[in-house]
Parts: sequence; structure tokens; C-alpha cells
Amino acid sequence: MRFTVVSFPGSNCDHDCVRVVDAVLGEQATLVRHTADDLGRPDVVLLPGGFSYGDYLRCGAIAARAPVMAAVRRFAEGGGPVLGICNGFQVLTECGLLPGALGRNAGLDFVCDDVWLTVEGQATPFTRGVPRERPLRVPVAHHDGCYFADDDTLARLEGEGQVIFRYADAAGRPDPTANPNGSRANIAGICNAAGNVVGMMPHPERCAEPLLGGVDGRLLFDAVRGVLS
Amino acid sequence: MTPTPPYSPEVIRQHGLTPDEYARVEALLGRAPTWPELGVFSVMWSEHCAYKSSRVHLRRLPTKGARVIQGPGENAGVVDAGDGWAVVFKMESHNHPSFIEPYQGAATGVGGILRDVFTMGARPIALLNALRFGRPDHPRTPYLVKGVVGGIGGYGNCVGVPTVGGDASFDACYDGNILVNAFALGVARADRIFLGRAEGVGNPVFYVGSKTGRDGIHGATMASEEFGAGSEAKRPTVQVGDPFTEKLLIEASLEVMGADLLAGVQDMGAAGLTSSSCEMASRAGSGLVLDLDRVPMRETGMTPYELLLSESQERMLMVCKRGREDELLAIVRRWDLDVCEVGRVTDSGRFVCRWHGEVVVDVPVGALVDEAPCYDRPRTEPPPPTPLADADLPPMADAGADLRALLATPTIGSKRWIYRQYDHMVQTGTVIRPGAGDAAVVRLPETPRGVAMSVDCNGRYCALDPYAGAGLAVVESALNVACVGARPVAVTDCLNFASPERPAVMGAFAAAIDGIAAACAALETPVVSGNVSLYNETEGRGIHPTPMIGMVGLMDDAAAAVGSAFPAEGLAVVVLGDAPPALGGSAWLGLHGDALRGLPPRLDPDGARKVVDTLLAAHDAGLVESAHDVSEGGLAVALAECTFAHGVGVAADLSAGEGGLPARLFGEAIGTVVVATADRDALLALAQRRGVTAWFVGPTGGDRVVITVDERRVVDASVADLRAAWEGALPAVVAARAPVSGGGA
Amino acid sequence: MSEAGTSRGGMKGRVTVRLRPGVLDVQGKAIAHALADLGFGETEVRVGKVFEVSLDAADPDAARARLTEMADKLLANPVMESFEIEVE
Amino acid sequence: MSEAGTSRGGMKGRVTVRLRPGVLDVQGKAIAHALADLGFGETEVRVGKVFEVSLDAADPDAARARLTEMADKLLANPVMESFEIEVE
Ligand SMILES: Nc1ncnc2c1ncn2[C@@H]1O[C@H](COP(=O)(O)OP(=O)(O)O)[C@@H](O)[C@H]1O
Ligand SMILES: [Mg+2]
Repeated sequence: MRFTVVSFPGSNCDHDCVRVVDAVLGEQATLVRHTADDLGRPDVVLLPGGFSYGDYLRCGAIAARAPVMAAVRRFAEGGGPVLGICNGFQVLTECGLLPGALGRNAGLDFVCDDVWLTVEGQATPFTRGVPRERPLRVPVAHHDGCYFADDDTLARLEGEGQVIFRYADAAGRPDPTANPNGSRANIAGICNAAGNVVGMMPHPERCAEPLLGGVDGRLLFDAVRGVLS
Repeated sequence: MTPTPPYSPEVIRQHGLTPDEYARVEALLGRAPTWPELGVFSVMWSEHCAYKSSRVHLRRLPTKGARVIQGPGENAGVVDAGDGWAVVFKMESHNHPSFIEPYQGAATGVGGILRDVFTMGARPIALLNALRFGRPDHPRTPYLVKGVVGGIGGYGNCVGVPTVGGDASFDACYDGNILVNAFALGVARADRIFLGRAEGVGNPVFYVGSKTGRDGIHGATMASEEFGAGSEAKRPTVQVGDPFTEKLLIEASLEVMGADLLAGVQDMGAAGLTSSSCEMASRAGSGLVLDLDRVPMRETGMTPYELLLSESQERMLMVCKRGREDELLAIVRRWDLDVCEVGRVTDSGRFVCRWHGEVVVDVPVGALVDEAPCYDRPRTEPPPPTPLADADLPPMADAGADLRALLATPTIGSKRWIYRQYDHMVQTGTVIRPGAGDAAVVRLPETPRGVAMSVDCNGRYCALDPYAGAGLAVVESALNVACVGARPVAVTDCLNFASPERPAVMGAFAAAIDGIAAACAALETPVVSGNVSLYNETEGRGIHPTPMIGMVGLMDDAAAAVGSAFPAEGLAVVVLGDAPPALGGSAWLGLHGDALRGLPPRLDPDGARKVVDTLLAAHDAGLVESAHDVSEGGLAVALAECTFAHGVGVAADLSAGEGGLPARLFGEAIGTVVVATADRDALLALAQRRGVTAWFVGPTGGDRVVITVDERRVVDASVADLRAAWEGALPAVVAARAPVSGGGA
Repeated sequence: MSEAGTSRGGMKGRVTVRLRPGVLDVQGKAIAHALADLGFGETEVRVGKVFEVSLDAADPDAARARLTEMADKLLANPVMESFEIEVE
Repeated sequence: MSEAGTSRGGMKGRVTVRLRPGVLDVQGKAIAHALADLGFGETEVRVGKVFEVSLDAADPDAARARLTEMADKLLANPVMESFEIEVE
């Protein structure tokens, strides 16, 4: 199975994603640069975390306009599974493949910590079969992870089951105190209407090996592998 | 108009040169220096570049060892990590810029230390930082803390190098002079280390990275004739960090090095183009000619003087192998960086700069480097510390209350508020995160091995006894590394002191060097890189001597790394080591008045070595479930800290301890370790075989911290309550609102 | 390519980007708090960005058109932000 | 406490904070680059912040004086930034 990881100048979790794909999952990973017009026939596309273009304008804003995004859009519109992680999520909202926007954390500071996530929707290739009974423990590391969408959009997301992950406490309750960044409705991840494009602020690639203190993130990668094989 | 000689005494003074030094400049040149030459001498002969007050003493540090691939003298130290891998690391100060502009000062400190590491061909995989702030209630402290932490995070997070640990404490002596010491570590193949040498006559020299502006040009220029009244816009400006460009520079540099295109390379750090060029030429015994007008410039009207002295960030000087220029250009341009051929390596032994064809600098490299002043400044022996009489000890009314109060001081309290703002997991290699163990552990890419790192220094001990205090910083950092299960292998340092022109400061400096040397020798941890920061004082008030130590350790199996907190109930808690508890300079003394009294902990390098070896043997035997060294706040604080992460309490009986109650509980026995083990008998037997004192203090379990002495329950507190005090310490300091626009994107 | 404020084609403009009303301005709120702590009494603060752009353009109208396009395409995110153009 | 721009004591002002000339503007640099990539040609961009403040003040002069003080004390960092005040 082929995973393409899209790398923008300033992406810094691109190699972490490659590592999960090849060293942990044992699948094929290809790194594709921002200037590429071709993704190399992938089965799955990952948009990694980091600070594309320094995040100097808005997070993900400049990357969303990079040449490679045309190919990502084609792949997504063709139903291919796309996962945007952290900066990748920001890129997906900036280019309109996902609704809403990500703003400055409510606490104003960068937050790097483990959080708990409830899995709300299993209708995406990255969550199919992922257990909903217990929350997942996954790290976040971002300065601008506060999910915003207007009331109508939010109602639509909730109504259509497009909210995929919510910040929760260890018992799986989406408590406001468990929200690390002030996101509306504790939203940590969403998908598009078709369900094939998923964006999330937490970093599943950072908890896919026991050595790093957790393996819940691996469930997402295993899920997409299961769906495609 | 460019000033011309003769220069007024005032101008010479502004360039940091004494009349004697200036006379030597003229003698070496056989003429008066041109204006740009004066600038070049000014920076090359500065304390920062020439180590003129410290050099004679630094020679006493042990720098050799079986694992050392590169000791001091290059951009960073290099140590063999096994299987053909090397770790490359260094620590550096950015104290003054961080006091002026905390966000950018700290950020550019991180950028600078990263360049020192990747310039050697190593990919940076970890950052640490050691911070010293003034009193928690000083009006400027919250602003400085927020700015510095924001800047470190802002830079490190963006470049994608995890900040995995550090050290932070608060003391009135840093009110007017904070310390921001940044440490970086990278990995490289041991046979692919790059050196800062301008090798190969005729090789082209390339400037790579950001354009040059008037950033950070030293203060001398501010008052010099070059800036007439009203030339506000030309004022030298604060250095601004551009971590995005740094990230590109890392990737481009490593790619260029990987393609074997370079004969030498060096980052432009302090004193920018001047020091990078001269140091490279000096190390190679070559010369350089530069065409300054070709340097990519950010502003209009820049002069040769400014170009030579600018400290614009994110720039490198690369000596390309002749014939490989196009490959270099292609790589660097693909990373969207400015690049320009600015000169050539010569065999003249001279540093020559041209400006539109005209020679404006022509100086023997030796005059700038080898002939730089070197002083053995007058010094006075540090007075021996005086023991505290029992009568001088404050009475201890309530040990439980004291324990809680100590945990609530920001120096001892949790540093979570800090490291939560640092991406400590990027690169997916962090095995022991900040807060989880006594040292950070990061896996060495492509191997099962781990590298452990810790930075430490207790300035109060150093103020009382610089020899012991500096040695104890080595001991503490070595123990921290051993606690997680790694063998300490080498040291980098950052020696922060007040003015070397004061004999007492110089005496302390010399003594600190000897203390470090003694401890490093016993532990077989040579010093492979470091930095000296002098003149840390405001209005004649100096900081405590603060020789920060960064210790690096190695372990074969990163997965075997152990945390500091009790992981489970029913384990046996054993204290390893016989260092006597000391109250001199202790946090407990500080709780009840002036801490700067009495005898600090004793330095026993050989004893420390035995504890390190025993601890590592215990790790190898699988006898260590957790390990935490005793430091500020003593044994009681160490025990309490061990209960927080997993909420597992402890019942400790300290009757076998030494001294009165305060000493037993809060005496700082540097060199002892709290170990939790599942096999108490085996651990005690192992220690005994190795001649190391070990005593069982009690079992883990419950949800309270209970300490008894001679059948008296002196502490009985809930873990949750103590933890709340400990976690609240730093947030309370920064709760005071600070200016918002002090920097940051 | 110098940064030192040389204007190109004579034209200079300014794009001010603001958060839309209804979008929580956490920075503005924090600043209002800080101002209150400093004794400035109760205030309301909204934080925006201003981009000062020097560009080649034939005349102010052309400059305005291009700045509008820049804002639409890059400088503002319509989900959360609105913008305003001024030309010197 | 509403956020939606209700004014207090009638007064509204604006503090524009800019980097001093010569101070590296990393954001401006990246944005100019991005604009060029999007086909907008060569531009120069400097990024500033604008604080729109509603405050109680007797008259425009009083408002201006208070805004100046706010900028001095909090909104601008004199080491790197300069500011400008406008009152409605
Ligand atoms: N400035 C800092 N940056 C990052 N981590 C820090 C900093 N200061 C402290 N830490 C982390 O917080 C934890 C506790 O530090 P410290 O209180 O110094 O513990 P100890 O006394 O055991 O050395 C350690 O993991 C340390 O790395
Ligand atoms: Mg410490």
C-alpha cells in the first residue's frame, strides 16, 4: 500500500509520518514536495504537521496555495483518503477541502501535551473500526488549534456526523476543561461531507510505537490500511 | 562619512579596546587600522570571541577521552555514540539579548546553538535550556519568563527540533541579569563530521541564508560618528529570529554536506561574517579574500563596517570544493535561500575584504586570532564558607508545612507551565519527556540506543564555594543521566559569571574551573564544548557564579529508560549514596531567611562516581523501577516529587539519616539517589558489594507522603495536596500580567 | 530586493484584516484584561493585522484592485476575517 | 461584557503598531514571497498589528492621550516597534 506524504517548506512532521508508514506499518511511503504536480499514484495522502512557510501569515495559508495542492484536491475529489494532521488540518481548511478555520489557542500559548479524544464518527477510512467505547490518548502540539465554524456550519457538521474527534477527559466525557485550545464543541477533528478527507489537530503519528509511550495513534493508520486492503 | 584615523580615545573605548590593546593593533599592522579594520579587531578581540580573560583557565579542563572525536575549539563537541554514530552538542548563552528583548533574545539563542550543531554536519534532534530569573515577585520577572519561554518555544517548535528538557530557577541575584543558556544536540555519522576550516587555496566561499541587515551591530557603532543626529532609521537593531529560514538552512546545509560539496563550513554567529571568516582561516592556516559588495543585503546604504559586524541571523559561510559550485547553488536555491559567492580561500594568511574592488580590510589572520589578548587577571581566593552554628538555624515548627512551602517555590515547583509550551515530541524520538525523568532521553535514529541529557547548576552553592558548587553541578547532572539508566559520557558547559575585572569574580571563576575539572576527571566525562559569558552584572551587582553544566549520556537500549516517579505500589524505596545532607545554601534555609549561608554540600567526585557506577549496575540488573536524585529541598522534597506523576504515595522512615530533623528532611545531599526497586535485598546487596551506602526507607503505596523519624510522624500529607502546591508554583509567578507585544508571532 | 521601504511603481497600499464580529478575539480579550490590570479601566480591544504593501501599479485604482485580489486570495481568511483596503 | 464593538463613553481609537525600519520582518518576507508565487509580481510587505480600542474618555484629546499611554506601556515594544494613534 502506498502512502504519499506531502512536504511543504517548513513542514516538520513529514519525516515522522514517513517513519510511521515505513518503519511501523511496513508500508511504502513517498515524500512529495510542494512543487510537485503529481502525487505518484498513492492509496493514501497524508498532510503532515509543522510550520509550513513558518505559519507566518495564517497557519497553513501559504501551503494551501502551493502547486501540489491541485493534485491533492483531485485525489480528494476522486474519493481518495486524505488525512491532515495539525498543520495539515490547517492546510485543508485554508484550501476549502474542509469547512471552518483554526485560530489562536484560547490560552494564547502553544500547547504540547497528551489529550484524550472520543471517536465520534467511524464513517471515515481513518476511523472505521476504531473502538468508540474508550477515548484515545494522543498528543497535541500547536499554537493555533482553536476550531471555529459559524453556527450553521457547526450544525451541519454535527447533523451530518462530520465531527470525528472531540477532546474529552480520561473517562471520555467531552468536558470543557479537557479542551486544550477553546475549539467550538471540543472539536479535535472533522471530515468532509464524503468522509474521505479528515483533518485533526492531534498527532496520531506520535503515538504509534510503545517506545513513545502510547500506541493509540496507530489505530488510525491500521484503520485506513484495513479499509483499503 | 567613514571615520578615519587618528581615532579619538572615546571611539577606541567604544570598540571595547583598551589604549594598550589599540597600541598593539597599530603595532601588529604597522599602521592605524581602517574603520572596518577597527570594527574587526573590536569583535575579534572581544571577550566573546577571544576568551581573553578565561582562556588561561579553560586549559585546565579535561578534554580528552576514548569517546571524544572533537573537543573544544570547533563549533561543537563530538562524541562517539557507537556503531559509527556520533553525537554533536554544545551549550551557549544569550543572556544579555534576552534581558533586552526576551522573546527575540531567547529565540535567537536557540537559533544560534542549532547552527553550531548542524554546521558540523549533524541533524539536531534535541534542545534543552537552562534559565535563571530574578525574584519571582520582581516586577519584570513575569514579563521576562513569558517572553523567554515564548521565544524558545516559538523558535524550537517551528524548526521542528524537540525541546526535551532544561532547568529553571529564580533568585534575586538575577533580577537585573537573567540567564538564558541554550543547549542543542545532533547526530551524525562519525566519519562525516564537518569542520569550520577554510581549506583549499582557490576554493570559492559562499554566503548562504538570510540577507544581511543592521541587526545587532555592537553598541560601539551606536555612538560612533557614522551615525549623525537624526539617523534614527540607521540605528542598529534587535536581532529577529526567523525559524522558518533556519529550518530551510538546516535542510539545505545537510543536503550540501551529504553531497560532499564542502571543504569547510561555519555558521555566522556572534560577530557574524568577521568571526566566521577569520576563525575558518585561522583553523586551516589559510587566508580569505571577500568581496563585501556581493553580500546579499536587506537594507540600502550598508557599509563594509556594518556588513562585517552585523549579527543578522540564519546565515552560513560555506567553502565549496572547486568545481562543485553549480551543485551547491542548485541545492541551496531549491531551498529558496539566498546564496552568493563572496570570496576565495587564499594562502596569504591574511583576511582581506574588498568593497567594489577597493581593499578596505587587510589584516593578518594571526593578528586577529593568535595575537588576541590573553589575560591572567588578578584574582582573590574565594573565602572558605563558614559552617552554620546550630543556633543560627531557624527553628522548624511544622515539617509538613515546610515541605509544602518548598514544593510551592517556583525553583522547586513543577516546570510544566514551561515545557507544555515546547514541542517536546516532534521527530518522534522522545522516550523520556520533560517532567518524566531526571534526564531527557531521545532515541538515536536508526538504532535502539538512547541519548540522555541534563543541564544543572546550583548558583547558591557556587556563591558559597565555587569549587564545590561547580563540581556539584557536574555530579548532579551525571546522576540525573544515570538515574534514567544512561552512562554519562561527556560535558558541555556555559560559564556565566560577573565582571572578570573584579578579582573576587576571577577567583571564583578559576576555582569553578578546578571544581569542574575534578568532577569531570573522576566521572570520566571530558568537556568537549562550552561557552563563557562574563560581565553578567548590572550596576556593579553581579550574579552568583553560575557554571551551567550540560551532561550527555548514552544507553544501549532506549526502551530501558526509567522515569523518576514511583510507578507502582509495593516497591521498596532505597536511598543510595552517603553524601551528607547539607543545609548551607539550601532551599529550606531560603524559606526562612537568607539562604546564602553555611557550608554547601561537600564535593566528593570519587564518591559520586561510585554511586553512578552502582546505579548503572542496578539498572543493568533490572533492579531500578524509578530513580530520582536528591537536590534542592533535600530528601523530603525528592520523595514527594516521586509520588506525583502516578499518584503513588510513600511511607518513609528517615531514622537512619544523619543530623537534626531539618537536615534529615531538607538537607541537600547532592550525590544521593532515591531508587524504587522490586527487589530490595538484591539492590542492597549490590550496593554493599560495591561499597556504596544504601538504606531502605520504606515502601511505596497509598495516597499520602508519610515521613517518620524516630517513631515520630513528622510529615503526613496527601499526595494530591502536595502536588497541587507544586503544580501551582510557576503559574502563580506568571499570573501577573505582562506586556503582550513583547514579541512573538 | 531591498526591504527598506523603497516603493515600486510609486504605489503603496494597506490591507487591514480584522476578525469578523462574532469570532472570539482571544488576544483582544487578554489585552483588555491586561489594560484593566494596568489601571486603564474597562476597554474593549479587537486585534487586527495590517499589511503595508509596495507594489507596481499604474494608478490608485489599479493598485486597489490588485490589493483586493491579494486579500481575497491570500491575506484574509473569509471564514473568520474581513478586510479593508487603503491606497496612498 | 459584549465583544461586538459597542463603544464606551463614545470613544473609539486605533493603535497601529509597526516594526521599526530595519528590523527584520519575517512575516512580510514570507508573504511577499507567496504573493510572487501567486503571480502578483514583486512586492514589498511589512506586517503590523492594529488594536481597535473602545474606551471611556471625555473627548478625542483625552482618548488620544490614554491610547498613547496604552501603547507605551503595553501595546508596542519600544525596542522593536513604533506606533501611531488615530481617534475616531
Ligand atoms: N527550562 C526548561 N525547559 C524545559 N524543560 C524544563 C525546564 N526546566 C525544567 N524542565 C524540566 O522539568 C523537569 C523538572 O525539572 P527540575 O525541577 O529541574 O527537576 P530536577 O530537580 O529533578 O532536576 C525536568 O524534566 C526538566 O527537564
Ligand atoms: Mg534540575
